[in-house]
Amino acid sequence: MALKQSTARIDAARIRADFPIFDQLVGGKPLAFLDSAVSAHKPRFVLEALEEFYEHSYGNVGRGVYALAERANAAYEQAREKVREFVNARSPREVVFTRNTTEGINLVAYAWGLDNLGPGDVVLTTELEHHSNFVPWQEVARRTGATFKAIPVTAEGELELEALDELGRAGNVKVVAVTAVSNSLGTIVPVERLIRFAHEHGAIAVIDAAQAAPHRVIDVQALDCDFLAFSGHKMCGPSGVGVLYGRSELLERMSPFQTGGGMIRRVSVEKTTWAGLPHKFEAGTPPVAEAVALGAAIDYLGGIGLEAIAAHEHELTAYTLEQLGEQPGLTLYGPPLERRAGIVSFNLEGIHPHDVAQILDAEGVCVRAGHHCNQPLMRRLGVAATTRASFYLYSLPEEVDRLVVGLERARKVFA
Amino acid sequence: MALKQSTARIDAARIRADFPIFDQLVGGKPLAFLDSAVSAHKPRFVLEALEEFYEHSYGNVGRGVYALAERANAAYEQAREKVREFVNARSPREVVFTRNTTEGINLVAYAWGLDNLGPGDVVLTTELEHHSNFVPWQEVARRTGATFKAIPVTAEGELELEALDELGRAGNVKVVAVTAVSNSLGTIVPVERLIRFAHEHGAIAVIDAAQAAPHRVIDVQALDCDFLAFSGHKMCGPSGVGVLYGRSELLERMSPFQTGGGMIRRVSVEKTTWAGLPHKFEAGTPPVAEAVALGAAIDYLGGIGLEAIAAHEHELTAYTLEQLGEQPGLTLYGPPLERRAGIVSFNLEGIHPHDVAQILDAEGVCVRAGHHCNQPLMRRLGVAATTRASFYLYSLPEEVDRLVVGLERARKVFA
Amino acid sequence: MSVDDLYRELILDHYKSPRHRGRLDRADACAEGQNPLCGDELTVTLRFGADGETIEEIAFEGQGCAISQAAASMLSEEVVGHKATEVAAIDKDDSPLVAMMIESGTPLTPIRLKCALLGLGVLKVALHKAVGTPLPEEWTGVEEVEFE
Amino acid sequence: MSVDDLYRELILDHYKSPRHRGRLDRADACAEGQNPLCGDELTVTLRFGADGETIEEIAFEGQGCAISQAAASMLSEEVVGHKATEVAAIDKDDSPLVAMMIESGTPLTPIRLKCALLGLGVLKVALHKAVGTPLPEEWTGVEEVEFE
Ligand SMILES: Cc1ncc(COP(=O)(O)O)c(C=O)c1O
Ligand SMILES: Cc1ncc(COP(=O)(O)O)c(C=O)c1O
Repeated sequence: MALKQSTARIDAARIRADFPIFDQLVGGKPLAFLDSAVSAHKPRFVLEALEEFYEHSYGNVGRGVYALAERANAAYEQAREKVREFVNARSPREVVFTRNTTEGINLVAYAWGLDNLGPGDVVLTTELEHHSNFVPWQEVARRTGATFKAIPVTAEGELELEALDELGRAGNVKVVAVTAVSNSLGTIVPVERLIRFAHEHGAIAVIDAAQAAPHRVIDVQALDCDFLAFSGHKMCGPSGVGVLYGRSELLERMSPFQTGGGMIRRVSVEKTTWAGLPHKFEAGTPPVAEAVALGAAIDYLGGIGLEAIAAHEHELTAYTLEQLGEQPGLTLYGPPLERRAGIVSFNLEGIHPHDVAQILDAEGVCVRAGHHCNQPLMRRLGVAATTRASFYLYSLPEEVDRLVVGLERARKVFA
Repeated sequence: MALKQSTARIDAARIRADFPIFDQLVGGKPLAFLDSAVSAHKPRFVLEALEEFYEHSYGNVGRGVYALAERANAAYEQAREKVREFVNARSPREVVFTRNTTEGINLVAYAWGLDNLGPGDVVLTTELEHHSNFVPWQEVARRTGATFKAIPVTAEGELELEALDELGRAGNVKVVAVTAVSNSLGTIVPVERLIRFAHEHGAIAVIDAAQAAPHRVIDVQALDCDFLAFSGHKMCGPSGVGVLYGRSELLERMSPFQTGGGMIRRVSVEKTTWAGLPHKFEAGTPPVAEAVALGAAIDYLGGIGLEAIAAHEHELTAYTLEQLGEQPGLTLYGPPLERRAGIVSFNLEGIHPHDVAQILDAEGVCVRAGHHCNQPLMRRLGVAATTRASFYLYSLPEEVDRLVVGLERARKVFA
Repeated sequence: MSVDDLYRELILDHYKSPRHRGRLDRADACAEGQNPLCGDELTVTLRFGADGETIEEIAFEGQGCAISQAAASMLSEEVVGHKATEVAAIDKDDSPLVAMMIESGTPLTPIRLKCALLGLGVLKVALHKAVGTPLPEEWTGVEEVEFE
Repeated sequence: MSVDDLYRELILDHYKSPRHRGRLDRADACAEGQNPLCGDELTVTLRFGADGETIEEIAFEGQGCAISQAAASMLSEEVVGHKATEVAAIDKDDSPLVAMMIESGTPLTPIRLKCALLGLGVLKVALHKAVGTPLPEEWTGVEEVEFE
């Protein structure tokens, strides 16, 4: 998942015109939206797919025999096939629609973890993780009596891979759960290395791709990971839908997570059996329209090209590091540019990130301030919070310039 | 939750014009849509709210300090307040957004059940239940060693309430999980009676309101239930969002279900603590836009009036029972009109429901055929499947007439 | 697809007078399966010839729609005299009812296709259990309901 | 609300020179709390007068944004000399910083309101633990982080 430099360039200003959110002024100012890591905006193409589906093809899935129901079902399964291709899974049976990344990870923690973990086993995650790839493992370890450990990170926010040797020697590692890209620092994690480590020790490898899938090509077969989760809303799709890829051999042997309508084979008071993949993991009415619109988002991103998007973000990140590096009293966090995705975290001396973000907002600049659901990492960095700018395909260098102007204003207010 | 007869009447033909799905011909015919129990169509008002939100206010919730994030957060919390009012909960803290009914019930089964059930305890549900209020209880009983029992139903599909005495005497009932309205037969269940039974025996009462919430007024304080779940998609809201009402005293004492971003107070490798209600139960990015659009659906239904909707459906049901009662070789299932919501299940002698539905589809008539996620009930009725017609505010008597014509055609094809 | 195409004479004939209906005693292979969408169930029993791999007798039993029942009936006529490996290799588009619909230019919709393939699926499960031929993908990992 | 309204002199003054800053030894009541959105933390310690219910001394300690720190500082000035029951009854709109913003016609947005109310919330938790006054709704059921 190293950054693929590509010669393709995107025209971000033109792309931006596809996103209705930028047609408005907020507080009298155009948006400088530098918070795509938390959620991306939606192109008209995706919103139209959503509307079109509700207006012409809406229905529940997998059940009705009438034409409208067949249409809805076909659209839903076609979206699954698009996701399969997007991550290069072997079969659509390996693609489970969830609500979001968080649910994908909880699914594995519950459905795999409750049956396969016990005292003496080690669940390994990292200090870099988003709470969503940290707390579910901590919880399932607590419930099963397993030991929960986190691989430490360096002061620059990269994994201390030397720690692996000792962790490996200590034995009993059953799960390695790691993010592909840090949402706070942009760190691009060498997940291949961790997946190999997991398999060498007989553990499953669970990849949090929430920050990777929207920005860089994912190939689950090349990665050889066992599970991989991401969210639709961070990749121009609607809220309410996410994806869990799972290796079919594992999914087949697992208990279901949630149970109910649509995931059963036969139900009786005495015994219930489960439907085949992927339905076994999709209890109840799924986010049908959302999945269809996520399929449209995949088409949209595919039309532009993930390599080109990553290259664009790389340029913006370089520009931002350069600009911010010159700001007095500003501390930058995270790895060097070569190992960093489009995310830049920093702090201004003497001003709390919340106040920085508030003052920037008055300039129309949207950034995130807080712990970014990364409290263990914040503790490692010795801060309670940071201010974070993050980019996407519609981000422009002018937005970075407005960020810089806003930071000057913040310094003045707090002077 | 008895049927409130109201003098208000709705103009279904006018209401129908609010729903874009009916603007099209399917297979050259206008839609006779008699499958609202599986999922309802969406009025323009709801679709516009969805689009408006994505185009002007989209953002993640509970996190950003900038204006756009505040707007998204306010819209999301306003939707929660609308739901609170809709079910008359004491506080929005008692309203948890889920994906659907199924998830709401799984949440209770896992988060309450895993910590509070054990060998010797009895989990009580009924033979009337949808799999979504049946299998989660069966599963948590299996995991905890508790005993799983189902209250039997009569041949007319009503609960055998006399069975309660013995079940109560046998003791140790910890959960009573019951539907308010049967999705197969339309049976209106005297849930007040079962909630009282639950509390007399120190059990929690969990109500599946998937088929009730879209059609009749719900008052969780009057009902005095502990949990109540329903789905947005069955009540003119979008897919991907549902609601779990929970009594705050119980929610406060429960472990979380899913864990991750947005539901924590403080995270460290050693110990993690949880956010307050309702956030403790909303891990990860919620279905933000979907919740907002569900709020719009509540406004829409409120503008028409649930009593008027129930009265309209009651009339259609009476008309349908009358019309179908005259059909040769047709068996009707379910209770008498007075204790029945807008759902009619039947079978034609010698023709499988799938075939009936297929032939009806050729006439533009959409009905459901199958077990309706009610296999225990089907077994009780001695059938593998039924054909089911179900109504909503946009349903018209003409659609019932077209159903009758279609049934005649089915008999001819299979003659 | 018009309803008349779907419920053409041949299908209705097989539905009303199913061939190879019932359950064999002393079967060499058997399996039971459901279509979880509608709850339809089929049980297949069969006996091999002396070579232990050629289907000599077969019987289907169960309940379901005209499509699932006729498809099983039509299939039963086709497979007698064929080897387990040949049957396991039958592509879904080549099962008799499905092939007929495709040929006539009115292919089944995905949901009805599941009905039409129940018999073939159950048969492949039975052969898999008896002689180890491959399972179709959609039946792998499915907890098989044991045949009593 | 303009940024200048929000970061008016008084707030910045309290932020830069917080009153009643620190931690009291031999406190009669104490609590610690977080704003889960940003990770801000505040600890309050206080001593009652001879009547065992009037706040005689108070100290806040912690880290956070200007709003949360200034709000705690302004609150600390206000509550000294008041009874626990009186403090427990302070409505959120009446906490000094919040009231000031409302009065000036520039109320805080919901997210910033949470920052401004952290101090009041933690104080009410401390009083609840010490003398049993009511908790605000948003603090009920929250696992209280023990004060070491
Ligand atoms: C009575 C009942 N309970 C539960 C459900 C499950 O609802 P959902 O699929 O939205 O979770 C349904 C819907 O089919 C239902 O009718
Ligand atoms: C690295 C990472 N993991 C997990 C998540 C959780 O995603 P979601 O909230 O969509 O479940 C996020 C999003 O904030 C993230 O950045």
